[in-house]
Amino acid sequence: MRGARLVSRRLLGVVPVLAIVIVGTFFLLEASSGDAVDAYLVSTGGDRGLADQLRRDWGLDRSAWARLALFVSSLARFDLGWSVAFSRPVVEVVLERLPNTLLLMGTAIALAFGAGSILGIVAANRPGSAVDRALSLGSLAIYAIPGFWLGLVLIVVFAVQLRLLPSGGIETIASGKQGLERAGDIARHLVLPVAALGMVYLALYLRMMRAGMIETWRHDFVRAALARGLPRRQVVWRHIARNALLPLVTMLGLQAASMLGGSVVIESVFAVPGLGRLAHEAVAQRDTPLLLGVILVGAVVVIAANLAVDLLYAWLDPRVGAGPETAA
Amino acid sequence: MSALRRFAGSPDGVVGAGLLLSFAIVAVFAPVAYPEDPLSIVGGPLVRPFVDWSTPLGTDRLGRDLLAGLLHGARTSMLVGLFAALVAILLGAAVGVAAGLSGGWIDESLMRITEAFQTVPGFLLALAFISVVGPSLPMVVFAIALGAWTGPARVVRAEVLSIRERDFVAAARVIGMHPVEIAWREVLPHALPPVVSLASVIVAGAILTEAALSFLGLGDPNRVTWGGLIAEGRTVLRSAPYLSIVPGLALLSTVLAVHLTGEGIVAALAGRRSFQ
Amino acid sequence: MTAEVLVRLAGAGVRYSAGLPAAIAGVSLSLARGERLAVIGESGSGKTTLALAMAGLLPAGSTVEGRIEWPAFGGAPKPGRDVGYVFQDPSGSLDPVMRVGDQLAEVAAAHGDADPHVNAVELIAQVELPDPVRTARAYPHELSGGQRQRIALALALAGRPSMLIADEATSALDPVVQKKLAELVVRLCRTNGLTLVFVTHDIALAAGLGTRIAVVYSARLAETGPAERVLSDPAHPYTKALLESHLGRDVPRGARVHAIEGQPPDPALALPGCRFALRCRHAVATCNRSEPGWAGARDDGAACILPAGMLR
Amino acid sequence: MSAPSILTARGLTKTYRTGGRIVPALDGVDIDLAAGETLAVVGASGSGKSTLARAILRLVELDAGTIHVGGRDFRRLAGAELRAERRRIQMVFQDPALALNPRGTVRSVVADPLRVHSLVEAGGQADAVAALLDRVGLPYAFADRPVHGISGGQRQRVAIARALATKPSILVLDEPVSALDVSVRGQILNLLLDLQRKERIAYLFISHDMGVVRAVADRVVVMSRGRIVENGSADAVFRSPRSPECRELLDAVPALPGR
Repeated sequence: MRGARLVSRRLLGVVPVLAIVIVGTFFLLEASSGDAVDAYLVSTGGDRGLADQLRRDWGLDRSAWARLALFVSSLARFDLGWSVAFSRPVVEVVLERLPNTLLLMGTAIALAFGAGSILGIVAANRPGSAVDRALSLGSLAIYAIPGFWLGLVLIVVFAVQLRLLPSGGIETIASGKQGLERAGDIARHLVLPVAALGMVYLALYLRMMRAGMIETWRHDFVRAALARGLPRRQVVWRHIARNALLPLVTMLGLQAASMLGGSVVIESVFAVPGLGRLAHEAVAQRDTPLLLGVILVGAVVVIAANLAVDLLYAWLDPRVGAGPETAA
Repeated sequence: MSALRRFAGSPDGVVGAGLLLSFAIVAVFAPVAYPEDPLSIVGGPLVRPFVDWSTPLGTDRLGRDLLAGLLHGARTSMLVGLFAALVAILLGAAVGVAAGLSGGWIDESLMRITEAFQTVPGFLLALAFISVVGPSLPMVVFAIALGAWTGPARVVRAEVLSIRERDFVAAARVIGMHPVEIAWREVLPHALPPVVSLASVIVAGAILTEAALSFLGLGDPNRVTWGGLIAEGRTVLRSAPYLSIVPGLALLSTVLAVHLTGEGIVAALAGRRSFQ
Repeated sequence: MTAEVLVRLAGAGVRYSAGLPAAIAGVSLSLARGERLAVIGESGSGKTTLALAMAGLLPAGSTVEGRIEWPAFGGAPKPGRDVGYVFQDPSGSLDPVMRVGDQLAEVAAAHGDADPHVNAVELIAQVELPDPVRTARAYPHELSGGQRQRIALALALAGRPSMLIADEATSALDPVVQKKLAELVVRLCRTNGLTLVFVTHDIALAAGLGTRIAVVYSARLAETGPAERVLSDPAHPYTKALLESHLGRDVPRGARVHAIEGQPPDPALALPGCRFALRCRHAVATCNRSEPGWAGARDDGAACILPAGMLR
Repeated sequence: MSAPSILTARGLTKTYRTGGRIVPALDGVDIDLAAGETLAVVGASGSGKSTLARAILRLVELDAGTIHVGGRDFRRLAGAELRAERRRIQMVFQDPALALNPRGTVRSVVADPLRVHSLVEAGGQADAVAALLDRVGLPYAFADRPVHGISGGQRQRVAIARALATKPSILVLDEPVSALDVSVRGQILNLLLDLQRKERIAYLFISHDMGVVRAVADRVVVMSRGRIVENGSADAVFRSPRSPECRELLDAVPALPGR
């Protein structure tokens, strides 16, 4: 009930945000050289007369406002335009690549979140101890590693030198593997890109969790719980960790956007056929409609992730929705 | 105890600032040490490091000096990092202050715009922006700032909103102080310090984003960049991995130095905020 | 009367860390089973430190001078089991994201309760909250300040301790709520035979609660004794001044009220003499030169050179 | 009550929305304050008394009602005119640690209103600050102390000096002694009583402590859930309270035995 109210309110808030993203994308599209007709003709061929004809048919000879209206109405029909690079509708290409990126991101964020928060709890257990110093400095160093470079180093070490793992792709091509065997193959291919993409976030969550734990330790309810005779372990895990986790959860939504950005380089390094690599291909081939299609779908992914995070947060924190006082 | 003394008392901060200072010196004097264009060919291709002392870190597959590239690359990295962060913070702080102070529909629309920018991955936005306007140093700076200003904007707005409700601001209104003076004297000095502690994260992020852009070939083509060097080395990754690894190490240590300095700044600021 | 002694302090003092001045020093007093001791002092006087020391809850890193003993517990008291502690801030002492019933059950279970969830509801009933079953399902933010403090009280009692320490437990609340809660604390102590230490800055509130009173001032014990004696025949000028500056409902609007001029000395300041001397109407030259000795019995006396009965 | 009213408020109404529920903070409140008198507004927390104080100072905007200060319609004023008129009615907050700019010095706090309203000639500021500090019993040597370097009682004196700087005829005192220690409370109450006797300033004194109210108030209004439930002279209210809310507040004052 609280969740339903929250979702409806959030969905309402999404509308203007999405509108701004769409208008922004439209202007970027307008600013780029060439239009949809040029793009279409590159892949199909045709002369000037056909171009003018198509421009009239597609409404591209009208005013900017009319073109924006056209843009929006085609979006409403899930029409993201034509990709020159692939000679196919943008939406097809994008949706084909989306699952790989979601798999990569989902695995990376889940592992980073789990491992990072647990290591953060460990580090905060005795602030200033050798374990804490090692974890803190280590995480700061990892936090400074450029992900794409880490990817290259991992390839050199694990694929080139040790020959333990594949250096790229999402699965072995034309291996004919099925079911569990195929899943295992995909998992092997995911290890290095997930590590390259997720390591920074692991470090980030570790640092945030550590800081949150130390901060929460100072709260009165912790002192009170110990004074009531609860064992320290129980206080740490059931009370401090649970409260310290809350700010990390709110960060998850924001991280969806930054991770999607990070997947561009990581997918390029590991040749993972995902949304990020698609963005790079679009830029390399000057395929602006395709790039903007990736951005729009990416924005929708981020919005969906944020919505999911809000629900998760509301479930974890009963205070959400109780709401602060506002003037009537 | 002064903020400077507290900074000096933080080992992380001292090490970071020291490192950063030496990188800055390297960046400033790179043209003195290597006055020639770092893109020019000076020796044989793929000379390994520590073999020929005229090119101590070796050469790439065209015979260009890696060390010269590294030193010149430091200039680009630091320049872009600093300016992108500066633009992002100034823009973000301005939006945050405007939203927090004005409230109402101005606040509402500024925040929706901020959310829209947060919804689009900053790196994709930079990619799109550069692919439309073309890669030049100022545009790279602006493209990076475009994805980084939302953080400071939200922090500043939240601070302004909370400070606006404090009693000493109410007291300033009661004595009849002008709203502009209240904003300038009572609110801003308390709202901005949290952004300072955010600055190191933004600088570090900007340096990494610039490197990633150059790695994908979207940096300023007339400048040597660390990301570009790594991309260049990638083509011979199996035979000459040092060409990618060494510039990456330079990148890593610069970013680490920025983070360490940030830890020192946070420690220096921590002492001044309590009021009892 | 030779009731069993629960806690005994002999020249006890506390320093939170080596560099800091003592938060409380030179306290000698004892507390027997069934007594109710009100500790009175203003902010920074060391009254909370004294309460924490009596509860054995001093933070790690603090050092204790002199002796603190708990004869009845055979060693340091077990938190929650031997001593229940209620903190000042009713909103801060509960975990914000856990139902209050679960918090109660958790503590009850930690002390070996076989049926903690049933007991949680009973505890809520004991602190006289309406509809205990429903209240057990509430989160702290759904309760009022007074209700939260009742839950904090129930939590302090969940381990069935024999001693209860309430540290300014009512000061953050409205006077009306405060009064009801203070009455509840006394009632619970009476019916369960609990020993109470009630820390407050309000001497009149203390008067209604305590069988005994201890007054602390600037990290020293100024006076202690049976409540009746301290209130009617204070032996320390600070106690007397506190009594005079109490504003009851019977002090009519006048030109001025009773006030103690000046302010407590900086705790970091080492003074050779009595720490109240600068504000004391009765101070003589020796007061500023040497710290006054203890006059009277250990549990009924004052740190003042004035002869007994002078201030009556 | 024969003295003319210098503060007249009629039908003050304000509602808040909390988690979907609408809570009336003020529900048709009328207030009259005469020159030189102390009107105490008492009530439990949440009764609306603090909102009343802030609404009268226009720190909170009302939904309805009129406020006349010295004959002028205070709610109709805006901009420069409002800021100028604010001179007449000043405020002292509950917690002086929160009500003074933490970066300020005693001098900057006290001199702000002088500067804002151009009340002193160039060069006369030091004398004016010294005079104000003297009125609240602080030595001029305090002027350059940072406000975080002085005690709570001293901070409240500085806050009172700031409020006095514009020579107001009305002071709104929002629980001015409840954050202070008992031994300091008496000093501040005496300071307020002395100032009023000498300068005939009217006090709107917000409090939940009936003991304090007894010591300062000429008249008392009792608030509950945004409404005034009792209104009368202090003597009458304390002798024979009519509303249950008032009786409850009176009963809550702890009494010393034998007094």
